[in-house]
Amino acid sequence: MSTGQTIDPKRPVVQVRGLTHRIGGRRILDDVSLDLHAGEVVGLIGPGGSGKTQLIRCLVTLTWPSRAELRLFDKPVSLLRRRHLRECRSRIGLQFQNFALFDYLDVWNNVAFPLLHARGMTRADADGPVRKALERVGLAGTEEKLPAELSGGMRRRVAIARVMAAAPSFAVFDDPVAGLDPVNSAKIMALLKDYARSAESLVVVATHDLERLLPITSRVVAVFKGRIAYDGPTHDLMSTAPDEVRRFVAAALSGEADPELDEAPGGRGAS
Amino acid sequence: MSEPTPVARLIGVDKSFGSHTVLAAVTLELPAGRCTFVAGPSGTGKSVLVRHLVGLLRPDAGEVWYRDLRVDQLDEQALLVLRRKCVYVFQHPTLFDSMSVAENVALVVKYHKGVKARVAESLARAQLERMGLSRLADARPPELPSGEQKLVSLARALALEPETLILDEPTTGLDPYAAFEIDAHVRQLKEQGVTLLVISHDLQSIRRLADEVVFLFDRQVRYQGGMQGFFEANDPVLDQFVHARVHGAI
Amino acid sequence: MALWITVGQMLSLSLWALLRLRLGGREMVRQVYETGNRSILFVGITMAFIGMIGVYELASTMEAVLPEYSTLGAATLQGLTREMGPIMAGLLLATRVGTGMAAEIGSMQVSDQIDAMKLCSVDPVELLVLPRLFASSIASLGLAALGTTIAFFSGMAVAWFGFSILPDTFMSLRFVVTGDLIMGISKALVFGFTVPLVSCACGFQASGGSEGVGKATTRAVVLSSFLVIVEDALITYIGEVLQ
Amino acid sequence: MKMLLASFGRDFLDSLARVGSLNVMFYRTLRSLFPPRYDREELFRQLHRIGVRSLPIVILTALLVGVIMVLQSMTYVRKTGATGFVGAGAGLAVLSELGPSLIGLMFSGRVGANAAAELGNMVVSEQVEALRALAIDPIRFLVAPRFVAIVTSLVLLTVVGDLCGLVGGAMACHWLLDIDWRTFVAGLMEVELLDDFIVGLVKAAAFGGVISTVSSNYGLTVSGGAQGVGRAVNGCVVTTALGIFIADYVITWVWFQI
Repeated sequence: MSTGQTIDPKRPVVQVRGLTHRIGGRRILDDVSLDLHAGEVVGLIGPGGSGKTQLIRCLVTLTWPSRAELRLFDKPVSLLRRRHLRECRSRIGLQFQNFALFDYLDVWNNVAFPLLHARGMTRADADGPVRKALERVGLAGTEEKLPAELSGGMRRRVAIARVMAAAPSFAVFDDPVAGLDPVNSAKIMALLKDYARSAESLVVVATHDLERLLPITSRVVAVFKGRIAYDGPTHDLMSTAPDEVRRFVAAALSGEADPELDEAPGGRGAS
Repeated sequence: MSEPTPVARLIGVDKSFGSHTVLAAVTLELPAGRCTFVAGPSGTGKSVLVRHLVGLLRPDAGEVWYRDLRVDQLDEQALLVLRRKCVYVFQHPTLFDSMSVAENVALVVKYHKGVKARVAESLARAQLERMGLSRLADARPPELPSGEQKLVSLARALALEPETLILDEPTTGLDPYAAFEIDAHVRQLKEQGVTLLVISHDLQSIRRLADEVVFLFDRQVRYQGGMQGFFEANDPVLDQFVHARVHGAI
Repeated sequence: MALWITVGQMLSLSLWALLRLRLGGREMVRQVYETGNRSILFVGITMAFIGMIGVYELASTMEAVLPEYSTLGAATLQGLTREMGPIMAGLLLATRVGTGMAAEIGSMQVSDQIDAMKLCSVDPVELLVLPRLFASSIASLGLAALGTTIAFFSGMAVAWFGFSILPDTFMSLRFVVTGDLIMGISKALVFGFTVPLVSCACGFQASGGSEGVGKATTRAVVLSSFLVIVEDALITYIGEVLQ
Repeated sequence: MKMLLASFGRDFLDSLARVGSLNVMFYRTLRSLFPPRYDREELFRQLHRIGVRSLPIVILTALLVGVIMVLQSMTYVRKTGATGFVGAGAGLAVLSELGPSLIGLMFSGRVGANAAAELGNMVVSEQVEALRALAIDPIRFLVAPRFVAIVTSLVLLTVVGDLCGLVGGAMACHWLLDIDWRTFVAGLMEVELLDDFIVGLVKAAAFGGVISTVSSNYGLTVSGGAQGVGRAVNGCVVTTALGIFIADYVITWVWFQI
C-alpha cells in the first residue's frame, strides 16, 4: 500500500477553493468552494443546466477548470504532478451519466477494469470483488455478456457495480436514476443507500429525484446558475436554505406547482 | 355523462422484435377529447404501443384504427395525411440542429400550409409567441437546455394544429420547474379540447393532469380507467408502482 | 489546432515506444490481422479495377503518342510500384481503416469511455493507439504489395483482351529498378503510419454525441487522404532529386 | 473452414442486400426529383455547403495530382527522351482519369461521408422519424436536394479541378524539373483533349450519383447510436470508393468502344 493511503479522517477528502470554469466565454461554474469529508453522503441538486455535471467533472479531475485550487486526499492536484494524479484517480469512482461501459469488453472485464488497471490487481484477485459487486446489483450470471446484449436497466446496474467493486475512497454517482420509473429508481436508490452505509468513504449522488435522494443523504449541496446556493446538513435544508432552493425542493417533493409558474405558462425561463 | 366516443382503437395487437415479445394481444380504446396517460415500468413498451397509432410501427397481428381508418394497412402516402391530424412528439427533442428554433417551427408550417417562406416564418413566430417562447426564436437548438428543447418540439407539433396529440415522456429527466412548464401547456391543450395521449411514469404529472390512465405491465394492459381508480386500485402491481415500493412483481 | 497537438503527443509517444521496442506484442499482431483482414477484399477489388483502367488509359495514350505497345507492361509495372500502388493503397487505407479507427475511438470518446479509462489511470493512447499504429504500417506494406500485384495482373488481362498484347510481351521488369522499389516501400510505410495517427487524433477530438462521431470520421478521411497525397508528392520529389 | 465459408456467404448476402437497397434508394430519389417540388432554399443551402466549401480541398488535391503526374511521367520521359510527352501524358491523365477519380474520392470523403454522418445522426436522434411523424417525406426533404447539389457541384468542381491540375503540372515542370512551361503547353496542345475533358465530366456526374446514393442509403439505415453512425460513415466511404472505380472502369470502357 502506498503512503497516500493513510489520511487523517478529519482532513477533507475533497477540498476546493474558488473554482471558476468558463466554456466559450460563458461562466459555467462561479467561485465554488467545498470541503467534503470521508463518511459523508452528499446529495448534489439543482435545476437542469446549472452546472452539476461540470462540477463533478472538475472534482474527479476529468476537466481542468479555468481557475481553482483543488486538493484531493489532502494534497494539491495538478496535471504536472502525474504520480499523485494517478494515485488520486485510482481512488476515485465515477458512474457516468451515460454509463460509459466499454463496449468491446464483457461485463466481467468492465467491472474489473478499475481493479486491474488502477489498482494493478491480478485477474484472480479481482474475481472476488467483481462477482460480489455483480451479485449486489442483481446481475450474477451475466459476466460473459457484452454491454450491447444488455437492456438499458442492466447497463445502468453494471455501471454502478463498476464503481462499487473498486470500493473507491471517493465515489460519485451522476444521475443514477435518470428516466427511470418510480419503482426502479427506488430500487437503485436503495442500492446506493446500502452501499453508502457499508463503505466508509465519501459518496456523492446527483439527481433530480429528491424524494428518494434526501432520505439517504447526510448533507446537501445545491448548485444554482453555477454557484453554490446551499451547502449544509440535509435536516436543515428546509429551515436555513435560501428561498430559491427551498422553492425548488418543495416543488420537487410535493409535486405542487409554484403558483407564480402556474399562472403564466412559459412566462419565465426554465433555467 | 355520456360515454365518450373512441378516437383510436387497438384490437388484439401483437408486436415482437426478434425473439423479444413487447406486446401480446393488447386491446385499447382512446376516448376523444380527454387526456389519457399511458403508464408502466421502464421498458414495458409504452412507446412501442403508441407508435402504432401513427403508423411509425406496424403490428405483427391485430388491428389499429384511427376513427374509421385502418392504420395498419395504410400506405406511406396515406399515413402522411393521418399524421397531420394525429401528431406524435418524441421523448427526445428531435429538433433540426442546423436551423434556428423559428425555422424549425416554420418548416412544418411551410410544408403543410403551402405558404411562402416569409409567411411561414411569421406564423411560426406567432406560434412561439402564443406559447411564451418568443425569447427562444433565434436560438440554435443545441444551445438550449433540454427542458426548453422539449417545449420547442411541442410548439413545432402544435403548428400543425392537430386534433390528437401524442406526447412521449414529456417530463422525464427534467427538473421540476421545466416539468411544470410542460404540464401547464398540456393543461391548456386539454382545456382547448385536444385529445391527448401522454406516455409517462411521472406520478405527479398523472395526478395533475390525467382523466384516464392505461397501465401497461408484462406485455399487457393491466389497468384502464379513471385516474382516481388508478391510485386506489386493489392490485398489488399498481400499488407497488404508485407507492414506489422496492419489493414486488416489478 | 488542438488536433495537431494531439497528433504531436501521439507521435512522440509512439516514437518513444518504438525506441523502447514496446510495440504492444500480441495486441499488435491481432491488429495486423484485423487491419489486413478487413481491407483485403476491398483493396483487392478496387486495385483490380484501377489496374484495368490504368492500362486502358495508358494503352490509348501510347496509341496516340508513340504508336507501339512494347513498353506498355514495363511502364505499367513501374508506375504501379512507385506511384499508383502505394498511393491508392494509402487512399484505400484512409477510407477503410482510417474511418474505422476514427469511428471506434470517436464513439468511445463521446460515450465517456475514454474518460473512464483515464480515471482508471490507463493512458488511452498507449492502450488503443500504439498497437494500431504499428499494425497499420505493416498491413499497409502488405496491402500495397498485394494491390500492386493484383492491379498488374488485371491490367495484363485488359492488355490481352482489349489490345491483343500477349502476356509474354506485357510481363516485363525492365523499367523497375531498386530505386522504384525503395520508393514504393517507403511510401507504403509512411502512409501506413500517417493514416492511423491522424484518424485516431480525430477520434479523440470528437465531442457531442453521434453528430460528433460523424464529424470526426469525416474529418479523419479528408485529412488522412489529403496527407497521403501531399506525402506522396513530397516523397516522389525527393526520389526525383536523389536520382 | 466451414466458419470461413459461412462468414464469406454472409458477407456476400449482405452485399447483395446492400446493392438492392442502393437501387431502391436511387429509384426513389429519381422519382422524388420529378416533378421538381423539392425545397429550393434547402437546395441552395446544400449547394453552398457542398460545392463552395469543398473548393479548397479540391483545388489543393488537383494541384498536387498535376505535380505528381508530371513527376511520374518524368521517369518515363528520361528513358525515351520525349520531353513533349510530359504535357500530353499529364494532360490526358489529369483530364480523363486521375482528375475525376481522385477529386471524386476526396469529395466522397468530404461530402459523402459528411452526408452519411449527418443523416445517420438524424436517424439516431429520431429526427428522421420526427419528420415522418410531422408528415414530411424524408426522401423528398433530405435526399433529393442533396442529390441535385452533389451531382451539380462535383461536375463544376471537376472543371475547376481539371484547370488546377494542369496549372499544377505546368508549375511542377517549371520549378521542379526545369522544363520550360511552354514545352508543357505545347505537349498539351498536341493531343486532342476535348474528348478527355468531356469523358471526365461524364465520370464526375456518375460519381456524384454514386456518392449521393451511397451516402444517403448508409445514412438512413444507421442503427445503434454513436457507434452506428461511425460504422455507417466507414461503410459509406468504402462502398463509394468501390462504386467510383467500378463506374470509372465501365465509363472508360464504353467511351473507348464508341
